Amino acid sequence: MSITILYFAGLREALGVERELVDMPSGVNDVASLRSWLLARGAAWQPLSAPRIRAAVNQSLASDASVVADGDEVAFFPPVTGG
Amino acid sequence: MSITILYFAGLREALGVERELVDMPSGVNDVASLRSWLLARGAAWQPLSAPRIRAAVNQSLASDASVVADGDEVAFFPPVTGG
Amino acid sequence: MSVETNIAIQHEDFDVGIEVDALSGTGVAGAVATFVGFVRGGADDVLAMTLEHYPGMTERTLRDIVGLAQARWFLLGVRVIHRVGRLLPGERIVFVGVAGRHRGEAFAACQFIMDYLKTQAPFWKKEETANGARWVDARDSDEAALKQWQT
Amino acid sequence: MSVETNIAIQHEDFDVGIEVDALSGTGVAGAVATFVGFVRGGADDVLAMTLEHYPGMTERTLRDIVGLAQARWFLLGVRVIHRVGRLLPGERIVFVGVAGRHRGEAFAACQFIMDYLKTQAPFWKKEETANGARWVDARDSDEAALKQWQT
Repeated sequence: MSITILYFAGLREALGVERELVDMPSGVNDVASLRSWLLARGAAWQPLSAPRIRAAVNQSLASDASVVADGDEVAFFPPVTGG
Repeated sequence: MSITILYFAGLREALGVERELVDMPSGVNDVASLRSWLLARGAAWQPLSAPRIRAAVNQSLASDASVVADGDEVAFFPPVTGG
Repeated sequence: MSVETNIAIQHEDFDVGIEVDALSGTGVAGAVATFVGFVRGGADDVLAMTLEHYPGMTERTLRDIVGLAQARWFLLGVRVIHRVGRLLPGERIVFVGVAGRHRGEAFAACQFIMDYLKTQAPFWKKEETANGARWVDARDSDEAALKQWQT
Repeated sequence: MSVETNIAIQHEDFDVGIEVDALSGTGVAGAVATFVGFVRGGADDVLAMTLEHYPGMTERTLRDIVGLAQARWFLLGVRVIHRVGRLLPGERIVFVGVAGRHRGEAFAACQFIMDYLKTQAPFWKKEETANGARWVDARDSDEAALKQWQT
């Protein structure tokens, strides 16, 4: 099951990754489990654990319980500061 | 005691007067008594009696009790409709 | 930026872009809120509108209104332009622009000035229609809008 | 006037006068309320600002916000422009313009769209200062402004 993950702004810089195409293992099926799986990659991924980091699935704001399915586009980013 | 009286908008048209310089008799010393004195001129002045007609003394909004003194500029007009 | 010099009663049209540039010109403003009022065209049967005012009292009233807004919010610039004379449907009537550090104060002061202008500043509108001319009636909703600032 | 086509994310600057003309162009509008946000200069030590966004989601979010405003008020036109890329102090960042029959709905919708844009639309600001670059923090007051529409 492959999804695209995007990282923005300070989080993108902290992780050093802008976009990745990943194959999710079975059991990873929502935002919370995706985040845990990414955090398990190691210390470099800790910036993703901050409570202020938001998620979007297919370009809509998502919660921890939001479903992530094959082909989805998931994004992680800090609180927005436009305008 | 002479004052200038100005009339605006629909009231000006109804009275057919835009501006007049009048000598007020003694006893006329506020907006209410000035209005009564003008109304006593006759039926043509009835438009001035409408409750919606506002008054200003020296270019500040005035009430019936506002003092009118020698040299003052008094104005009567309908509710404003600018903007 | 002197507020007094930024109030204008004129027949001539104005340029919204130039006014906003002037308001933000100091470079300190983070926010400019503006309002532009027009002679409504379309559905109405209004052929033209003539705006009358009370010279002297109008300027004084607008200065007072801007002063009230400045006492209430920290503002970086205020501009009020009100046209008088005969205007056609679609033409601009009034411009109010407020520059502030943030959007909250700019929006609030702009709306405050418009609500006071509508109910306090001595302007009167007369509409020309196919059936003759008529003076525009004051709207109760304008008085209601004013009251929200007075509680 | 289609709302969808009146949302733009662009690096290029915009002309406030032209935007207001376009909003009032139908001739039916009595009122246009606008907001323009700027890169604050002056007291701050910001040399420049870079605006990042999430292409696709940004446009979708702004369309949703405008849709919410249209569901809430009867609007005659809405225009949203947000610049991205590197901007200097004093430069325009964002324009929101709303045309309505009367000023109440134009003001309210303009402020509503800005409050939602500030808290929901995926834009991020990074400031360059003499001491290096820093990402701008979200402001609690923006969340508070949003809540007023949700009660």
